[in-house]
Amino acid sequence: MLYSIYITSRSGSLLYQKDFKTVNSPITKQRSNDYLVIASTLHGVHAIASKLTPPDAVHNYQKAKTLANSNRTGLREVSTSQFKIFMNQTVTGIKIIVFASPNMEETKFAAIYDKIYEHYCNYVLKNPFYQLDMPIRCQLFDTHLNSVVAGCNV
Amino acid sequence: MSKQIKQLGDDVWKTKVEKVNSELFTLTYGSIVAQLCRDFNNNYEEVNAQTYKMGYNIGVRLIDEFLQKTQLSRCSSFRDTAEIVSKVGFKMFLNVVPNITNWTSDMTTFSLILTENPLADFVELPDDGKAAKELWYSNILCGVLRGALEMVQLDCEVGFISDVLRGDETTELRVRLVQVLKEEIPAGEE
Amino acid sequence: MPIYSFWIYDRHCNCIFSREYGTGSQDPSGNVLKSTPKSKGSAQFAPNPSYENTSSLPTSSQSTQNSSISSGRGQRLLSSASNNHKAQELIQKGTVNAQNNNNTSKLLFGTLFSLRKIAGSVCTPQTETHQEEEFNTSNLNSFNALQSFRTLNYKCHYYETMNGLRFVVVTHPAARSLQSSLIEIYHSIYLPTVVRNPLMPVNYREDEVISNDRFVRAIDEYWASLEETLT
Amino acid sequence: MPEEFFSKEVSAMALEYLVNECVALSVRVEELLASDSVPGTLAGDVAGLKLEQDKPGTVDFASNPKFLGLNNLYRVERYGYEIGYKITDCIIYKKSVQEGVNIQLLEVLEVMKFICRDVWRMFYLKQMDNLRTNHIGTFVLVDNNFRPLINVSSAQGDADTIRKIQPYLQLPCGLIRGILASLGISAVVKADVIENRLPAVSFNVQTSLAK
Repeated sequence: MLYSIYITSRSGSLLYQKDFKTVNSPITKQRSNDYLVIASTLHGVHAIASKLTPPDAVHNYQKAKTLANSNRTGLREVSTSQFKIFMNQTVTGIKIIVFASPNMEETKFAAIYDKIYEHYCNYVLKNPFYQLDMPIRCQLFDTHLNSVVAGCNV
Repeated sequence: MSKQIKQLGDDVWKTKVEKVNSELFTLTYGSIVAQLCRDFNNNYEEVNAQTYKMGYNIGVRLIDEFLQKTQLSRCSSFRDTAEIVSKVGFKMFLNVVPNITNWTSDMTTFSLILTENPLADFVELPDDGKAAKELWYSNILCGVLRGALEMVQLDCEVGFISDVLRGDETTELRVRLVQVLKEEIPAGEE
Repeated sequence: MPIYSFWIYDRHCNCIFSREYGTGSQDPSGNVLKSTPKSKGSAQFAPNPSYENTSSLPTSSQSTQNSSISSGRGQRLLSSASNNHKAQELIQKGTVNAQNNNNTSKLLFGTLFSLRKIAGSVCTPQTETHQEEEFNTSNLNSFNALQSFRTLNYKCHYYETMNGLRFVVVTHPAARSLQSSLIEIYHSIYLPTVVRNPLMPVNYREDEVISNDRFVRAIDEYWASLEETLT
Repeated sequence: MPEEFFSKEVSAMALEYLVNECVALSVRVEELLASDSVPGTLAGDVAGLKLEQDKPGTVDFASNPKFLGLNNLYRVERYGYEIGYKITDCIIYKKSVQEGVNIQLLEVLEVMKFICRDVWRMFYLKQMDNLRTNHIGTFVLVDNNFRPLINVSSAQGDADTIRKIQPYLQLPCGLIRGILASLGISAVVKADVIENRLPAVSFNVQTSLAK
């Protein structure tokens, strides 16, 4: 069950944000600048989390089976009593952040991440009129994103 | 809602609390207050202050015992707080349930009527004409409430306004919410 | 031992207890012992400039003399924890109250504090009266409590009591949720050893820490006993 | 209302915190009496917090030199004495009326047994573990797990703990002395930790067989 999606640029600015009207989603409507604050906080915490790696834990990721692309040691997941935040970063530093229900698994998120990334490449990067590092206002991207969410929130 | 809280209080008392008999408790507190009166040769203002401070120190620790045995989550309003203090807090420590009355319209102040008070069973104030006007015998309770509530960010003013030991109708303790304390943020946070 | 460190912060956001298990520990004088990477040639993998070398903790610029305070010296403790030899060895190698005020402790608390703020601000229960709203703003252990955060290398578990005590444990990333363990430590170790102990404060000054041997041993034994069942 | 006597109960925790706190209270009183400053008025609700550094929840009182001072020890002992002096009749009344057990308290040994069993079970929820005597008026009462000391430990190690628990041992000493006094036996009671095996405590009671 997906509640909302954030996409942030390499510098942590908010490119895209959407809360989905899923039934009993605990997310409450925020003011627009709250979304900016949340995005930049998560961006900052993402880097700090990798700095906090305990000396003995430095090599755990090599043993980890999950996909280890560019987002090696940064923040990946936050769990609270009402939801989970998943976070993954592309090689170019774009972060895709998803708020989901507490029972969402890492593997399920990996699949969703791939689809979103795919749609991002197709409908945003390939869109000639989209200026990099600017908020995303591509209609096609929206519709495809909604289908991803619909698929997952069935 | 308040029926569940009452049930919780009774359950905690029955199943999670080691008990000791209340005469012992009364006698222990009595000997402390008596000694205080001797120490300050009946300067009852000072005795009130010291029993209050003693309660304050106990309250800041008692809150942990309360949280451990009840695992309650945070109150959503001062009305909830009053219910929990009376039906769970007082019940699990003193095995009494004071009545909640005299709410102010803005719901920031309420009274606790202590129909039973294990601190003051069989107690008679000295009849030097001063005690009945100045001594609040069970003032330790105000300190305990003050200390415990402060630990959960509720800055309250707590004080007695009447006491049967003084010949009043009822023993009434007034609790006023001064402010909800902002939690402390680490240095350097905006 | 899949437990790397355990921390307690009080309601004034000060670190009142830190226990570090492990070999490549940051020795009290503050410079980081370079832990030689065991696997051969861990490739430099930081294509993204925002990561500098992540193979070890940054040497904390600000020295940590003030971390070994009068009452809580950063000392290595020989504790007779569980018979499990490996856990034993890591316990003896770790330090107690050596990192309370250093960079790691501040970064860790800052991270948890920001995540907790997000958790609290994104899900707010509807409130009718102004008072209810106020009751909710000081969101100690609020409607939506932060439980943990994870990276590929480690997982950090978090539990906060209603009176503002924060328990944190950093473990192997695959560890199960340790909320119940942190609650267990609060109820059956912190409560008897500190709260019911008239010689121990519950309101800590800036530099005060918990350094009772009994407390440290109990914490070591608890984590050592959990060692096998963690993942 | 005889059957009602002793039927009401409170939480043992409440009594324990009250007893622990009265040592800190005694130090505060010492401090105030020594500084003979203007007596506190109930100004606002944080009255009496005159000792700035003695904030609630801190243990500064334990580093106050008066903490181990004789006056302090004596006052805490006096709390115990007053309780002991009054509780004897209450227990005996309860025993004889409610439980139909009339307690023979003619001989000192019987009084000691009464303390070890009834009083200790009522106060500390367990009986004393051992009672020895040299039959010429000296008794040693041993409690291997003295309830109020189970959780006491100082941050500066065991030696410091043993040093700092002296005031806390005064109340039970006073309690024993008070009970004996109420039965006409004057005695001197001393308590100490058994070969620093906290929380094991032995109470040495020297009765002068005044009776």
